[in-house]
Amino acid sequence: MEDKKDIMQIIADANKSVTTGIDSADIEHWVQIHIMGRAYKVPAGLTIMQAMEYAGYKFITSAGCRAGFCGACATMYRKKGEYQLQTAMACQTRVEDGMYLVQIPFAPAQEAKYDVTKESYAASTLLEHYPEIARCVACNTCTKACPQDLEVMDYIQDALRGDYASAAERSFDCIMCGLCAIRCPAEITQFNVGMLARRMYGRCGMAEPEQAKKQLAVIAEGKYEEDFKRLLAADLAELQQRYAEREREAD
Amino acid sequence: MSEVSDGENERIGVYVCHCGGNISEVVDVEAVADFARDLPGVVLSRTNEHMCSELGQKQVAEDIAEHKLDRVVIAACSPQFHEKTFRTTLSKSGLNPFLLEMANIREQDSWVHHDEPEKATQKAKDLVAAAVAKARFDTPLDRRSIPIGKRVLVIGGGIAGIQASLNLGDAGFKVYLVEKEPSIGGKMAQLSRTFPTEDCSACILSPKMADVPANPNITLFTNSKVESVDGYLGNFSVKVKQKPTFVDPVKCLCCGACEEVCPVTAPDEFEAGLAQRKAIYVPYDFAVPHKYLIDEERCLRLKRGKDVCGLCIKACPHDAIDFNQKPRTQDFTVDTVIVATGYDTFDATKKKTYGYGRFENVVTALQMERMIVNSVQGKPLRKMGKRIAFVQCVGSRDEQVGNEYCSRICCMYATKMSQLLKRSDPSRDVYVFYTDLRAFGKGFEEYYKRAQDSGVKFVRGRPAELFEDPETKKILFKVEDTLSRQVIETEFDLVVLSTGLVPNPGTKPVAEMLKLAKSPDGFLQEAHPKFKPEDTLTEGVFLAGTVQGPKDIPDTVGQANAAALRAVRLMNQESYSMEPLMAFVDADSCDGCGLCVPACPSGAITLEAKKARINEALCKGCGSCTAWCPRDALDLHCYSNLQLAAQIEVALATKKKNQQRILVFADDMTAYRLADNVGTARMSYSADTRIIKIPSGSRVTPKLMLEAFSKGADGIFIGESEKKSSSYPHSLAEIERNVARVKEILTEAGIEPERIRFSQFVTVMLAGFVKQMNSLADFCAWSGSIPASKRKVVLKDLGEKLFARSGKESAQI
Amino acid sequence: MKIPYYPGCSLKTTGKNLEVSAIAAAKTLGIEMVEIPKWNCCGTVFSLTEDDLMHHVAPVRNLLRVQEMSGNGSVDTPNKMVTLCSMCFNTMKSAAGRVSRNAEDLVKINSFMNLEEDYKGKVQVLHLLEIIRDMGFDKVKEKVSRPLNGLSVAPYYGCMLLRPADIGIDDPEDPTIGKDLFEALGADVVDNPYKKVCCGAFHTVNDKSLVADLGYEILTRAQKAGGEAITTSCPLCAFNLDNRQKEISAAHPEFKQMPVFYFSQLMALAFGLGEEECMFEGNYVDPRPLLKSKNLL
Amino acid sequence: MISKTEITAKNEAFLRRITELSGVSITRCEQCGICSVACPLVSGMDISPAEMMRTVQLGQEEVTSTKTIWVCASCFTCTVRCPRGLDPSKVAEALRQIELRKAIDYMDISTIPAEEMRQLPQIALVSAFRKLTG
Repeated sequence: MEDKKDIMQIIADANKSVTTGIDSADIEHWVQIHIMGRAYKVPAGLTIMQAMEYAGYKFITSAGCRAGFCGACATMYRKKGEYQLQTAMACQTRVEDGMYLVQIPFAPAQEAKYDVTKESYAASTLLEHYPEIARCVACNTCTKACPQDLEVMDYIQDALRGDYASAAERSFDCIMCGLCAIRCPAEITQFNVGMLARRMYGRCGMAEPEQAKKQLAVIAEGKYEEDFKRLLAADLAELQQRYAEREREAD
Repeated sequence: MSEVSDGENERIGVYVCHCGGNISEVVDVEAVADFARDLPGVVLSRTNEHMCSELGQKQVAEDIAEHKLDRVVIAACSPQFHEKTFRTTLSKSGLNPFLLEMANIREQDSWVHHDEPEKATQKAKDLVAAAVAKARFDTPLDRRSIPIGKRVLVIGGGIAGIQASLNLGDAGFKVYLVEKEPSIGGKMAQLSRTFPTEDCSACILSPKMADVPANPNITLFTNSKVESVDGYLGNFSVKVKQKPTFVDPVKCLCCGACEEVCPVTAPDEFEAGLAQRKAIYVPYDFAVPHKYLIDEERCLRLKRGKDVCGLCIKACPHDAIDFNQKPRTQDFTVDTVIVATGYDTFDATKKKTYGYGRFENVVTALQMERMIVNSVQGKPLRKMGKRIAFVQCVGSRDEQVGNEYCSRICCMYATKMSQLLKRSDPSRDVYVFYTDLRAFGKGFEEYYKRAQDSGVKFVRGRPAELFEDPETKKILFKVEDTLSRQVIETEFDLVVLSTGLVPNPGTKPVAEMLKLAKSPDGFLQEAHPKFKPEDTLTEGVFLAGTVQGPKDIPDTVGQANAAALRAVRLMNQESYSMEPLMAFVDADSCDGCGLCVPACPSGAITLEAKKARINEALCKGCGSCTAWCPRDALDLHCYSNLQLAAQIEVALATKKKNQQRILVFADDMTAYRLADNVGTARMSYSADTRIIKIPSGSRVTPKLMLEAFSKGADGIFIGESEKKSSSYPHSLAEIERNVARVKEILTEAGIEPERIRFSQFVTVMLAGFVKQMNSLADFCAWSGSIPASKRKVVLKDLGEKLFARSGKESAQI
Repeated sequence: MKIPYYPGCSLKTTGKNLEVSAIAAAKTLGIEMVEIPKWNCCGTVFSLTEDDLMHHVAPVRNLLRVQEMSGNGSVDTPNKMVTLCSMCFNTMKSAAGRVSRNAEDLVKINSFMNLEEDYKGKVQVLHLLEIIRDMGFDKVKEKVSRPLNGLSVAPYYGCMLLRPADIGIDDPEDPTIGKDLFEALGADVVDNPYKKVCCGAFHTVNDKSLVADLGYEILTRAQKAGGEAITTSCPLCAFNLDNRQKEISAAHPEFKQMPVFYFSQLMALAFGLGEEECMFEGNYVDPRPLLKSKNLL
Repeated sequence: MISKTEITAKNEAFLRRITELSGVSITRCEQCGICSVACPLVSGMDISPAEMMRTVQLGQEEVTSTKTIWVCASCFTCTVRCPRGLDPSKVAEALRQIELRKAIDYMDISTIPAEEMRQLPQIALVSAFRKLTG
């Protein structure tokens, strides 16, 4: 009996909330979140990614730019008392008390094999590579899932009827996080469809931009030949130094 | 009839029955009796082991004598079992039998709330209190009496009308027989043989036809229409319009000279359009009356003017042609009416997939009847070919054409004709494509076997669509033999569509004049499918033959005989006595607005000297007129305004805080009996319900409903007979209207309109009843109690709310 | 008349000739078809199971767009919409019917869509042919400048315009709307006993031979009845009856190919509109030789 | 060989399930066979539509493995012809749904030849996927 109680106690302890990190006294506001079902107390105001790291998770993948551009840190969560399943980028969303969350490391999806230079610029091309877009039920779940606030369902509809221009424009800001595809009841990989649409549109639908033409001409003239040569000849130390000193846009 | 009781100074005896434990094991009967003792007007209250026993009845009789009781309330089983018993007890004791009330504390209390004895006892008290309250306003009533004579109108001169007329004429009754066609005889005259005996139809019918004009008691109007019928049992005034035939029937000797010269031809109706006749013609060889007549629609002279044609005038050796004839109208009075307007055959062109009218080798069964008759007589109407198919259920059992019912006769007439065809030429291939072969009558199954013996092939499956071969004109179709599961693709020389029976369009105006209801199949509805199949809900009007529904000749004749007997049963009494359940008018309150007049479906209300007057012979006692009266001047005996208001009030009086009460108004015919059946089945539903019996849901006026809400009702349920089996088929619309108004007013007052509900029932919908009761009770519990402030406003400006709009309507009347 | 117009996916691709000719022909009759913004695929088939609401979301979303248009004054036919494709028509009308009859479904779909405006269940779905019929075929006759005299047309209705009976625009067993229209255009109309028979619909994707068999029956019956061309209002029927003539010819070498018109192409032709509006080049079996032989081109 | 079949509570449950799913009063089918001969696709079926209705009446789940339910194109010819006002096309859909909801697809959308894909109208694909994939 005594032994049994101990075992139960051990199990109970193992399931208790874990609080790690800095001295709790220093932090004014705390929230409780659940990461993969386990409760953690974390400081309020952190992003999901920061909170997970605070709780002791280490990101060896699913963390990229940390600035909301790369789409690597896809997350799903539910807020306290809400039935809706929310989607977001972990680096861009702040934790709230009672949040249940999980990281989505990868949205499994096979990218079709195609050669944009050889594909026909016809409505059927998208269907040929991604016939499942004809399974769209217009439920709009993808749009609700998109952390970039894209009109995902609408660009899939554009794709279905072969409207490359609209599909490309509507999907332009896609960061390929895959959350739409994870949520899609028709099992469409929207982000891949959008990619193909943009590629086709860029190649066949858009007029060639003037500045690109000019720049290509400049390159062809050999203006950058010298620079390339120098870079190729540089050793690691020089490359590291140059990288550190490069011109950067402000964050 | 006496005036309504004032509800004061009554001496009421209350008896609470144990029912051998059926009640007393759940309900504390002593407590109920104690409670009743203190109710206003009650002078004594007893319990008894078995109220219905000799002893129980004797107790009541003794108390009436000893304690000078003038009202009796029995709290026991459902009134459907012993109300009659106790009414007799009262009669024998010198009390008017209508001074009895019963509280149903068994079927509607102890048997449904067996798990909640406390609530059951409370409910019993409330039910007794309601019965006592109602009894206080009971008035002594007499059954109504109407004088009745021996004259009868028979509408329709087919075999049903002929049979009924001959019966009545032979029995010495004065018969007026009205037929719209130029000859009596109806559809039977056109048939080849009758199944299963294979008598020649014309041979057995023609003597009966001849008997009609020979009968001194029968006045025959052919080529005539009933223009109007007004009045009621014992006093129907009838107007008949007879079309001119333009041939003097006395002078015409039927020599046929006129017909020979007539230049106009028309499709011959008697030959189902397969032959031609002239514009002047005799309907057929054995027509009665057998005289020439001129077809108004076709005659050149009648259509184009008197200078045209006129060949028949010149040809007639007897000077019988008379183009000056005018329509004649006849008025007379009868005591009863027999409607025998028969049927029509289904219009096969409506079944478009079968191509009738488009394909020359698709004919109807009636056409085949004529083809058979004519080929037997050696003058075939058209070619039949060697391969003949009968397709069953054309226009019957087919919701795609709106006819759900089975026409009953098609299986057998196809069985008959198919074997006549096969026997007359065994080299023919004759097929019958059917779904179910219904050989239900005497000798029918044997007859079906004979057809099978003769070589007719019966295939269980119906074609979906017929195709015509454009070159050979043969008819091609596919059919699944559903027994072997094979799809047969085949070709025929001739396809016969076994068309079903549909209501005769000529019945419609007659039904409207006589206020007869239709059953869902469109045929006229009988008063009771089992016990009154010839009666209608209009007293003194009877149905004979296919007007009531498809039937074969023996059934038609049987019903015609029965209808005649039902009419005789009434007419042989000098007067007719009716239950006192009927409306009455408080002449002081009536301002003659007339709103009630069109509201009565029986036409029982008239305005006389700016006051509503109830025709007692016509009133059926539904009470729906009461809701139309803005001044409560219209009222109903046995269920008066005062009585219902009192019942409602006391049923709610004992309600405590945090309790709820659902008032259930149950129509006598169905919902009340259904509630009894639920009790008999020992099912249970919310004990917060209090059932109040009414003749029909339309008796519950919006005012009564709103009073109930103002006095504490949390929900109201109205249960009504399903329309098709109701004595008051109009009531549903009235209930809908009343409930809609109440809902509006409740909504305005901020009360959930879902608190009032109504439903149609049949007496076997036990689970449905329970579900509805609980659903309303749950809703009321969930919504919580209605605040007093809201209850107060529902009655405010009620007259205006209910009658503002109707007031305008009345101005137009 | 300015009415919201729902094109449907195929009208932007394989059925472009239906869209272009119909919009032009309707314009001639004074009907301006205003394309619904941000419409989505209707699903093309109405989901027939009682418990499935998901597949009604797509059509209801389009109905909501129509409701929005009715509110913002961009059209003058409140709560009405027109379709050209028979399948879209059937799906949209069936869905509109279901949610208007069933308040609970409507609430569920609205709350699922979770948009600012709820669909109120009032939009009426029409097919262009219905609108034309209601205007009166006399009005059509008035606009005819090049009567289709001598052209024998066999109207083909298919399923989605006629069935189920409460959705169809004409008597499901005896439709006449096509006959009335083409007679008004001056054509000789022949009756094809197979005018209501299914073309095989989506089986064209995975069972070409089934569709070719049905197409063979439908087309040869029309030819037997004297038809030189048949008509349709559905891009799927058109594909199955027109493009699949290749497969029919392969299976039946004696089969003579025949043109398949959209009803609207014949209207545009009879109204004297140009080749750009008629878009005959979009048809698989080129109808121009036939039309030229009748002096209609 | 004559096959023997039992009728049990399981059959009743299957009938009830299909009745609920289709909304059709399947027990009312009177086996007139009109649906079978109305059906334009009956020649490609292994059992007739009327037999499908009968099999469901008897609650025999084997009906879900017939070809018939997949051949039905929901053309509604049976719907407008059934004299009992029933809708066999809805019953077929319910039976398809039973299979599709088990994630059993009747067609493999990845096997459509590219050449076909280039010609087919979208409605063909959308409707085929709706009817034949889950």
